[in-house]
Amino acid sequence: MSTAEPLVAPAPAERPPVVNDFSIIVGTKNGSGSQTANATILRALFKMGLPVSGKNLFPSNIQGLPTWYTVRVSADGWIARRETAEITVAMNPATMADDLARTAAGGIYLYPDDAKVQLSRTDITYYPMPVKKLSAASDVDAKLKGYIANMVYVGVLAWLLGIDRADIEAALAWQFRNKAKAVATNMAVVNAAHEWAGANLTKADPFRVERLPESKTAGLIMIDGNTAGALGSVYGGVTFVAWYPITPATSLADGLHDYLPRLRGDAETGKPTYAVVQTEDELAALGMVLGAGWAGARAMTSTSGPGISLMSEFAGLGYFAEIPAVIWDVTRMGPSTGLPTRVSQGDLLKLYLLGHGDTRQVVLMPGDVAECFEFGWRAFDLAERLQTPIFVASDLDLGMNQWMSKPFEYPDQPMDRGKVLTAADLERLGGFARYKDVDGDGIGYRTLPGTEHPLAAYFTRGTGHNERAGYSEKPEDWTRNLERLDRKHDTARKLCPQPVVEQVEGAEIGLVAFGSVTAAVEEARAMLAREGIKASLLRPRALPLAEGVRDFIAAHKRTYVIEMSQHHQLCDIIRLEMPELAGRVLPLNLCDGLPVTAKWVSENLLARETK
Amino acid sequence: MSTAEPLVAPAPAERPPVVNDFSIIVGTKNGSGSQTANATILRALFKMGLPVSGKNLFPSNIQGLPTWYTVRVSADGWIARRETAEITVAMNPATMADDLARTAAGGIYLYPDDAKVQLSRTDITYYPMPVKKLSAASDVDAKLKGYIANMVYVGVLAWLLGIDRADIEAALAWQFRNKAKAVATNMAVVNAAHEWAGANLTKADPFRVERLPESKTAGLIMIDGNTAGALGSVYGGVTFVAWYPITPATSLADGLHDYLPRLRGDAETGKPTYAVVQTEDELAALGMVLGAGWAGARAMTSTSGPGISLMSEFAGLGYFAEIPAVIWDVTRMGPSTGLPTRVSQGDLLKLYLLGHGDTRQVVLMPGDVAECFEFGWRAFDLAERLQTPIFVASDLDLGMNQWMSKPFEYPDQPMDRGKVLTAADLERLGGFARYKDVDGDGIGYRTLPGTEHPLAAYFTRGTGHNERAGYSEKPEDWTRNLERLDRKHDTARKLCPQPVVEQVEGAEIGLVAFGSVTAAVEEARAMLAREGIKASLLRPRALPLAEGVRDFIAAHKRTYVIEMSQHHQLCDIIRLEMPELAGRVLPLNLCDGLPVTAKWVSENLLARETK
Amino acid sequence: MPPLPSAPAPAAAKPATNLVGLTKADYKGLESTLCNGCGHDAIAASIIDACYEYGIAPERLIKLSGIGCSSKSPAYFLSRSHGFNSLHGRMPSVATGALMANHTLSAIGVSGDGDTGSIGFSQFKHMIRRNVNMVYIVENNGVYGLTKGQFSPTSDRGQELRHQPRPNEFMPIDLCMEAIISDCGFVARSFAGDPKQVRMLIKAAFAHRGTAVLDIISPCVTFNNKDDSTKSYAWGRGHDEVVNDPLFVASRDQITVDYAEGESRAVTMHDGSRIVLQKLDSGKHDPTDRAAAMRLLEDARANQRFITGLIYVDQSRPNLAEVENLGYTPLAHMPESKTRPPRETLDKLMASMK
Amino acid sequence: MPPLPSAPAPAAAKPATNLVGLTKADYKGLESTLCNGCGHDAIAASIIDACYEYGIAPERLIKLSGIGCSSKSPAYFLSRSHGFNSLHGRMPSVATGALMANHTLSAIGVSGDGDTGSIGFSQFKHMIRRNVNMVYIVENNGVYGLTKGQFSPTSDRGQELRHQPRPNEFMPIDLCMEAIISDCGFVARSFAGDPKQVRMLIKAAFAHRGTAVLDIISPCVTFNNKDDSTKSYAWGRGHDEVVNDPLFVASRDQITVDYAEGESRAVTMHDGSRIVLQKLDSGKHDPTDRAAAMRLLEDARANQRFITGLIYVDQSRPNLAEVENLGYTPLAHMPESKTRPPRETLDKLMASMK
Ligand SMILES: Cc1ncc(C[n+]2csc(CCOP(=O)(O)OP(=O)(O)O)c2C)c(N)n1
Ligand SMILES: Cc1ncc(C[n+]2csc(CCOP(=O)(O)OP(=O)(O)O)c2C)c(N)n1
Ligand code: SF4
Ligand code: SF4
Ligand SMILES: [Mg+2]
Ligand SMILES: [Mg+2]
Repeated sequence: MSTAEPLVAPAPAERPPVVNDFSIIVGTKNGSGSQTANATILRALFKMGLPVSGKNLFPSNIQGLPTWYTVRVSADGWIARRETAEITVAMNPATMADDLARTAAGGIYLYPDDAKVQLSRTDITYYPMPVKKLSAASDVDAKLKGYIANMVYVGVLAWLLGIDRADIEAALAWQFRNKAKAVATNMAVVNAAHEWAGANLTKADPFRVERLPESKTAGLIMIDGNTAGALGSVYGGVTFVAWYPITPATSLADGLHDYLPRLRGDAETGKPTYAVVQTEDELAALGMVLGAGWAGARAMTSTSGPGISLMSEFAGLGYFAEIPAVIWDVTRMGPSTGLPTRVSQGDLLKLYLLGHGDTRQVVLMPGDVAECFEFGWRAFDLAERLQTPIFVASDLDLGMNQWMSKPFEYPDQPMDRGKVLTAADLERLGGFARYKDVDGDGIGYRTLPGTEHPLAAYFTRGTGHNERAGYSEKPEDWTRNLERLDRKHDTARKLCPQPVVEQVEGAEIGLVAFGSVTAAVEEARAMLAREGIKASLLRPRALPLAEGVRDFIAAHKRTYVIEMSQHHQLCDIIRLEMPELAGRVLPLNLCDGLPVTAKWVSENLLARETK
Repeated sequence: MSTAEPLVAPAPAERPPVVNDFSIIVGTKNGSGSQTANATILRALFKMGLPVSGKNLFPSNIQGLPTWYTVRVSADGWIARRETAEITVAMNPATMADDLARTAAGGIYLYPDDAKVQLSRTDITYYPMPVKKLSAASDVDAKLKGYIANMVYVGVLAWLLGIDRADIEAALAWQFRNKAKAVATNMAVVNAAHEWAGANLTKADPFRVERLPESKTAGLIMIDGNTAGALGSVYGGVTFVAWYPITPATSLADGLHDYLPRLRGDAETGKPTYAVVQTEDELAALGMVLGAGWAGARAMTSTSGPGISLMSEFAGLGYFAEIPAVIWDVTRMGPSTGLPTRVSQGDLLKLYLLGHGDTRQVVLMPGDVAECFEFGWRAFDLAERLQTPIFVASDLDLGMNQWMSKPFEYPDQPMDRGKVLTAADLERLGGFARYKDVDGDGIGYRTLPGTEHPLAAYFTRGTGHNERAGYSEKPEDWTRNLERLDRKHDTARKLCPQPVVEQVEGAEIGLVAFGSVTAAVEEARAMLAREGIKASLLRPRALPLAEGVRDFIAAHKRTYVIEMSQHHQLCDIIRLEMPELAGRVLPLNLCDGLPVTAKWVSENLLARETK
Repeated sequence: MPPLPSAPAPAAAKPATNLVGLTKADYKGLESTLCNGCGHDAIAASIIDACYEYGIAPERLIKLSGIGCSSKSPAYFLSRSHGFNSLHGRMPSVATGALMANHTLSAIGVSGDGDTGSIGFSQFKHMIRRNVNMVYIVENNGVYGLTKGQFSPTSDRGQELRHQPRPNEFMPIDLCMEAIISDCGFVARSFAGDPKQVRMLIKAAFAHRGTAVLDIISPCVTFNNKDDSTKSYAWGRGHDEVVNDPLFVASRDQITVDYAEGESRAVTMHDGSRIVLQKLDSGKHDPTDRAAAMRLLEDARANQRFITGLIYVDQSRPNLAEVENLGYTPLAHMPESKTRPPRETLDKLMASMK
Repeated sequence: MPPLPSAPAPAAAKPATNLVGLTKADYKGLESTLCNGCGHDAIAASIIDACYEYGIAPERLIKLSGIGCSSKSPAYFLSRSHGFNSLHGRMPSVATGALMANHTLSAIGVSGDGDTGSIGFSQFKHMIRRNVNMVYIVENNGVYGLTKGQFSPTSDRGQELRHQPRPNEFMPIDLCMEAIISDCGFVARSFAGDPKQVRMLIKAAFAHRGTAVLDIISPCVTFNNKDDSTKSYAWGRGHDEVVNDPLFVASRDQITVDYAEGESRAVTMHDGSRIVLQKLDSGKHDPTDRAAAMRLLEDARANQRFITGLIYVDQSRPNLAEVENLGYTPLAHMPESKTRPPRETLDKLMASMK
């Protein structure tokens, strides 16, 4: 012990127990290997039947900078970020003091016993941990001592909070994909720490977990949105992926790399039924995806803001040349490099308009990991049906953090490969006109390259063309084509996932949210209800906005759009599409790089409503 | 003569003369050299004191495809495009029949006497021209016979319409920069044709020009917007240009290539005071401009839609890193290649939002060639004052066609080089904080690389930074920075050119227009007035929109925004910024690739107002 | 449109057909809208001839391009093939994607020197590095045609152009050298004014199983055809130094080609066809020797030689489809049964995440 | 932060200063946030040493980068220089613009193999072609560091990485060869583990009046430091074949350098400084011979040799500022009197347009 402070603060008198409702924050250095420890705690609690969520707040750095992991436990099932944590595990010398200052009043503070930190607050319960000693005792390879040290706080926490060690072991087994040796080594440290805590610490705080009489997580899974999106794509029959690495989208491609080989080898031929190309940049990625979509593949890419910027020109081409494609944008903060590890929803307007010269793209907006999966496969059906690029707007919080979910549902429809004419069709029809609106939905028929019929070919270009895909600069041809594209946009409005509405009887105000903000808004509604404020909720799930959005707004005096962007982009899109209702639509936006909390939402809403 | 039709249709009985108010259309093949002939007619009429405008409707092709040139003569001074022309000169075999069909009823039709065309209409006066014969007689080099052939119609038209040959000669002298030989050769053909016409044709139509008692063009100049923009930049003290060729922006760079060497050599050193680099693409162009702006040059680039798309990422960087830059977008139609020779205003929204992740750019919107010049120099003052990229949204019609104008006014203010600290300043201040809002206008102080003071340096990045330009991921730093950027945006709102308003006493409706559409809207107002409809006019000249726009909209029951884009982008921007007035703002947009006409505006407005 | 001059048709002779039963006319494209005499049109004609002679089924070929006069070419040949006029400089990526979706197709890409060497340089180099299976033709005129005459990266040093304030100051890039060091397995240079050589090279390129780069000097009669331009007809005719005159012999052709061993050498392609290189006086170049190919190009650069012929060939590298281990069925045609894993697999996965 | 280990300070010794009167500390940057042992940090240290020894005034230098771990480096040296961490792959254009605005500044660009060879490949090549006057350092680790370990275009064929489903199948690009054929006048390769060579090369590069490309192998200890990776410390130490060990002798240094004619050769730079190349056993490479440089690189490629040293030098090409004929005053500092033509000129122009 390097400080003169007492090891354990005096136990505050008579504090009622706080059971199954608090947050833990672990402060570490990036690259120090605490992920496994944190994920273990998270999953152990989950296995105990407790609703949890886990969020990583990390810097743009590989190793050494401060990083934090928060675990929220909420018997009520709230899983959004909370501003403060009651339980701090301070493993990073660089932030120990700050981490102490930020601990919620009455909270607890765990720290390595050799840490140089002033235990200056008196409203906190302190627990030192013999991290060095216990990890030194482990039989693990010297190189891995640093990593295994993290298991010490897992053990101490387990003792302090009452996390079942059987669940920790199960969580470790899950982590290490049942590699017995790894599980045993880690569990040994957990056990040692647990025993040490039992022998040396006095529990002097009210926080603990209890297995619920009826599990609230039974049957649920836990997963991040990027992996969910990757899985959705795999089940959507993706056949071609072109991508360029970028945080926070990389793990979506990683998911494809993980699952495609496992799920998509051709049993008969032993060959893959897909190809994945890491490109030289994002321009090439979307170029390849469009080439592949044009030639008939289910093709996708994933990226984040900078890549989206670079894809602008190709996105416009895709729109005007009418080529199916799926593009995931896992949004991060700011420009160019920006804050690549901070969340934002600031690309939405950009996506909607991506291209130059009057484009209007189709954007899906998953609100949870199950929708990441669902939109993962559905995006291909929509892309091929609508013959247009489909963007999926996810975000860093949704994409990279762990969320509970019902198990994903297997696609409930066969694939929709859209309007493609075969050689036989051409023989029957005696030809076709690529850009003619035969069915009144704005969507023409296409042929795939390689179709063996002398009338199959057409010429694709972004330039003006007539219905037969012939080059034309005639004003009539151009306007007719644009009008058809607008008609197609309206078709998209109907075909895309419709909004989810929770209408509250007698509610004056409506709330609108999308993406990862949804969790905070749902919790905020409960808070507001406690203040006597009723609020309906609408989750638009796609652009163009469905008709239901208009009805919702018309049905409420004021509708607040809650989102993470500086210029309240979804709010603006709604206003734009419904000018007659624009005055009723109000922004409630935050753009500070962290996931919005329910507290922020409810407080700000209250302030707005009561002033 | 290859047709059996009569050379000259019977003269219609008793038609009143049509003086100084009609349009001419010349149909030729691209690359056949008719530009000189058309420009000569235009300038000769202009020199006669008649208000004119000239527009080239050309294909995306170097040689051989149909192209049209229209000359409008309007004693009243209207210079927008008209839908129809009374006088057709049909020089292109491929379009002769169509050109005849399109000629206004009662109009006239000139054609080479060896043309294979059915002179099928009876409401037209026909004039054959011995083009081959007369050009063969010229002493010009055989290679140039094709070009000189165009002078035949100049001569015949001069005779038919009464264009003064002295003015034609003066126009030719202007064209050929007083090269006597070229003028003489061309004039000889004009004279021969004129004489042939006098001897062989019978004037049987009512169209003619007359020199006005008081010239309406005296003191005016004629120029295209791109040259005007180039000149404005030269007088704005541009020191660095990086650009990549693209129609219709190329002639802006051509203008710089033409005028910089003439106007901007350093008299003392004989060295240029500028550098122009043709880059490998538009990404590099904006990258160089930002690098140069960062290091203290007045740097610019010019491009069109596809280039703008490619500049997205750098534009966002420029916004967040706060670097002065000037970017001209001479808009063309559609996506990627699109219709590169057709006009549109479909990039406006894109420009305003260029970048990803919550950018709001500053966009200047010149409404005529004089403003192209003025904004050409003013853009640099704004860029350096605001430390941000300034976009100038021109369009193909404004940029590439000939417009009359008052002579440009010399800049009325010395250059504003913005907030730059020198070594002496630093010495005095003892340092600086790059991104601190010292003056409350959202604009920080910067230093230029090379400033010889140990405290001069700072680190530029697009990522999060604190006021001292240190890397920071702290939410507070990020939000404080974004709030300052919004404050700066509001400063821009005040510093940028304010709207031009023509408020009409008692007008219920307001019209809003920008760019080349202005000319048509001004004419349409006169037409509407004749129908008893009063309409005020507002020309916003920059984004962000000035406060005056709100006042204007509030002052009218309905405001129509007239523009050339499929998705009425300016209308949407207004609605977006003024949601409370959104319902009063109505789109009146056309997107067919041709300049909007006054007739279209007034007819559509009438239809909307009377239904 | 004025009628085109046409030769009188021989009386009632049935038109000749090729291996796949098509006539030359089946390989035609739309009428060109390029300038009269443009080198690009000569190349389009050679492409038609080569495809006809090689016996390509036009429906099994895709033709792609970027943006430029050159990139308009695909409209002027093979109307029965799917075409894609993409973005300026970005055709390589589009072609890559298309050929991943369907690796059983043949592909011709047409680009310009600006399209390939400026805005598309990175895509060009990376396509080659991936060895995408296509014939990539650069119609190299040393100028930006479609935007009316600016310098391109293959413009000669010292070249002058209208509107350019001073002569070009930069060294032209050598697309063949660039291709070789990016591991291209088929690199040739030719001249639009030598249609036979162009045709032979295109056929040989079809037989190559990877990216084949043809850098074809293609004069721009409107902006860069002055006699002293190395991209002019006059220069080409005056300086063309044929390092080898390739004769393409399809595997099916049983005729013994008449060439003396020692004076010529043959390269056998994967499909059994042969490229017979008739050694000419001017060079004893071995196109299978990478170092020699680089030496040849470096020497040509240093001494301003305009060499044409097959410069380098190496068939050892797998192409991208092989690297990706693609099977018989193109990805585009995989049935749902192969691309949507069965329900049980999802159930199992979900169970594992509980 | 835990205190850094530091050597005990010698009692009251005044720190040494260089030509411009600065101490080594004046060239320091912020504390690195890269991984412990990252090659990039070794290079940053060499940059500090080289700038100090060369006697560069830090205020007269700009440091620029793209995006990547490597591109973070500029924060870790020369805090008294203006820095610009630009966009991924786009630093060359930003540097070009900055050096056009002020051609009197020195410049160091730092990039990564992904930044330069993938997304920035075209800008890299075109910057060289323009001969922008800067020292361009690629911190080449054969991997994408900042995005956690994907293949880069300089990854070895057959290299394996976590998350990559199979070994790398593509040939690594050779940035030195790329530079040479883009007409680079100063091309060197080195190894972060050989700080003396790195330092010497950087100083020599400063003396070059154009783009100087240094391809420095810089191990990524976190993602690509296995012994069989050609970008690892172990490989570098085991295979480094020094073709010449350049000794930079500033023009001001009157000391006669001790080297025997015949065994060494010196290249004299424009500023009178000399690079003395101490010929080593392993090669008799003449770095002024372009063809030889290409041969050397081609041979190294074919035979997996890891050669380091000054590979090519040619000072004959004008740099971009010279091509643009820039005068004494930087464009950024041109006064209004020189950049706004007088009123009369506009009047005259207007009159001519009437
Ligand atoms: C992104 C973008 N920038 C610029 C252009 C304008 N542009 C069209 S073609 C062309 C250059 C063509 O030159 P080259 O590739 O040599 O073809 P050529 O016309 O000479 O055959 C340019 C710059 C464009 N279409 N797109
Ligand atoms: C447009 C864009 N795409 C992707 C990224 C993500 N990204 C950041 S660094 C990097 C690769 C860095 O690799 P390298 O240049 O080799 O540098 P290293 O980290 O290895 O030093 C990538 C892909 C980005 N910042 N911007
Ligand atoms: S401008 Fe040049 S390249 Fe273009 S079509 Fe004409 S001749 Fe060919
Ligand atoms: S990840 Fe690799 S390149 Fe990046 S800092 Fe760590 S060691 Fe260096
Ligand atoms: Mg060209
Ligand atoms: Mg790297």
